[in-house]
Amino acid sequence: MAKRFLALCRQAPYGNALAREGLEAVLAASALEQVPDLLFCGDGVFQLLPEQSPAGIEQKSLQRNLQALPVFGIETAYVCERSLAQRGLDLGMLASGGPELRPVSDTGKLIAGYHSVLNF
Amino acid sequence: MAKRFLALCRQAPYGNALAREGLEAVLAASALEQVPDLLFCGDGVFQLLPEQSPAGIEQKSLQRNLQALPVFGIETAYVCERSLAQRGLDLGMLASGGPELRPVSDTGKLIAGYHSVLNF
Amino acid sequence: MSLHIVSKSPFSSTALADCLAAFSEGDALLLIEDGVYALSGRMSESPAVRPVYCLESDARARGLEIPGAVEAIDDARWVALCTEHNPIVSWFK
Amino acid sequence: MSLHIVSKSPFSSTALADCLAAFSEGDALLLIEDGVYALSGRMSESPAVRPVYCLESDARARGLEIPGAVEAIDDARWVALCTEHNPIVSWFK
Amino acid sequence: MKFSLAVYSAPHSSQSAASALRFARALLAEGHELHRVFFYCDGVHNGSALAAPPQDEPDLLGAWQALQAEHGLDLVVCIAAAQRRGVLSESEARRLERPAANLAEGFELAGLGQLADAVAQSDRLVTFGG
Amino acid sequence: MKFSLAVYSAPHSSQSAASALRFARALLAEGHELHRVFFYCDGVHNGSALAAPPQDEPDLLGAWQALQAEHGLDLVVCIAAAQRRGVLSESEARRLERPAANLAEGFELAGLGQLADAVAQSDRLVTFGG
Repeated sequence: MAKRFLALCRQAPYGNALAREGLEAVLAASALEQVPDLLFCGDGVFQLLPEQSPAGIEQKSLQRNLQALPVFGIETAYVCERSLAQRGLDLGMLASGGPELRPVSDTGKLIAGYHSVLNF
Repeated sequence: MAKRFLALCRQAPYGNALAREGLEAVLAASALEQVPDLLFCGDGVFQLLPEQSPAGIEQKSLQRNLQALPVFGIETAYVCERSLAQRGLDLGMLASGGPELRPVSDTGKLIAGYHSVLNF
Repeated sequence: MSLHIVSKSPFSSTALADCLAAFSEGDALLLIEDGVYALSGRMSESPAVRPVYCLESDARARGLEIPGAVEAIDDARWVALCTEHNPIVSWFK
Repeated sequence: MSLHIVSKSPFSSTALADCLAAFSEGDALLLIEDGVYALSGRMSESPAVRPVYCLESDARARGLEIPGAVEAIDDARWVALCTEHNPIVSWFK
Repeated sequence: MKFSLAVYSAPHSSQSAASALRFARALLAEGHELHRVFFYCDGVHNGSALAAPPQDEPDLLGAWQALQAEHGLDLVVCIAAAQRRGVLSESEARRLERPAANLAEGFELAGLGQLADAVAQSDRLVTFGG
Repeated sequence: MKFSLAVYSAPHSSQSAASALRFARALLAEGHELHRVFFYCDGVHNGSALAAPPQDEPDLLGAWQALQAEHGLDLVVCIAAAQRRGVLSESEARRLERPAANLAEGFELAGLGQLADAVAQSDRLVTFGG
């Protein structure tokens, strides 16, 4: 049986390359049928805001990558509830069209259930 | 008259290169007789802790650079009082042998008095 | 007086808090890059300091609304702000 | 259970706070690099979680005392901690 | 007004390298003078001739070079920071016995004193880091 | 036990590149296996043959190469991240029409799938970033 692993995404998009390179790693893994689970936490929840328009800063939108996730077998993604609340956000304010977003209150327990974590 | 400028040092030593490269820039400027004033603020105050022994992590101590400052004409350096207090430190706990350390309570007023700021 | 440029998210970095502690009467604050995430918190309604500017392209990139208390600016106005203020202090870590 | 490795100063990054919010009973915390600056604050006397380890070479590099509530370790013990825990989570930003 | 910029970030890692380019373009468009761009710390990678971003990502190197050619910009890469990070001119590569050079056309290596000099010569210094 | 490491930081910019090397040495000294080191994001600069740190600073490149030679390590540099940042093999330099190559001996370029593969093949994955 394959070892389950989690991609923990904690970076806001665009300010640095880690959010983008993290999603690229997730897509590459999934394409090889080693599909990780995803947890958006900290500033990583900002990746999920709708109506991102980075053309003005000459970057590609990350939302295309996010919306491609179900095609690669990632149907749901976890979102840290506490991180949302800290930022004045709730699930209803996030973008739809990608994986189904599932709120998590105890991220520690979730993380501890995986064999490996890829940090982004 | 030369324009006065301030080097604002906000990084802890060793974890990243900016503390070291900041001091190198300050020494290079001073060697060309464009001597900046110095303000240690935020984690930059950690550069001033005594008894740093980075041999175990294969780095050179930054304290040699700090102690060289008076030779290059930097006799005093400002230290943000608030940053010290936040970290449970006071002036008496900092290293001696370099420039004389002068506490500053209103860093904003200090900064606004300069023509330019070099951020490190 | 100083122009303070903050480019990191206030939710993961203390750059904005450190900047506000060094803010003087007459200074101005400009949010760029991930610094614009300050608009998604309490600052958006009642900024701790004034005036506060933000780069419109950085806020739009991230899907953020720009509240009335913050002035959205373009690159030309950014340059103008830098001519109007001195020194320019960057809070990028 | 998880081993959490924190490498940023708690005074300039929220990495440690974010880690503590994701800490579970049975997990362990290891401070490395600038993460050891947590030893200069309140955590040194009464850590919010247990057990807390720190890389001795990183603390010595920075001139920090290692308080009794924190176990100073060398590289071999670091490796051993990684064999004893699973998964390993790095908080580096 | 006479500006100088200090750039500490690598392209394709931090947005601030792109922000510096935007700011440089904007100040020139407004009729100001750009005295010098000093690439320091990880910013030295802006001067690498080997970066090959995907077609649909901006070509920052080409953009700096175009700006340099049009306005005769002084694009200075700190020689000490560049050595540590592997950005070398032909002569540096020979002197340090490294197998190749990668400093892009339009950029030049110079000492750290050029940063202080830029501060002294300019009305405004703006730092791009992070 | 079988370890793999993911390294996201450039040497001489962040301590974590040096920490990764220390950890690799320590786990090998303890008799564990190092399945792969995957250099990603700014970590690709660890594979640059052009870095020339001052004599009194550690030579991380030489240290990785010595460890590779001794233990037959699999030092993999992500090809996509490396292209963006200007770390190229001879064949990549030709293909992308860049003037030189700078990938150091002992390192190889490979796809991002090698990271997921390392996770699947290893008992432990440790990430070094920041």
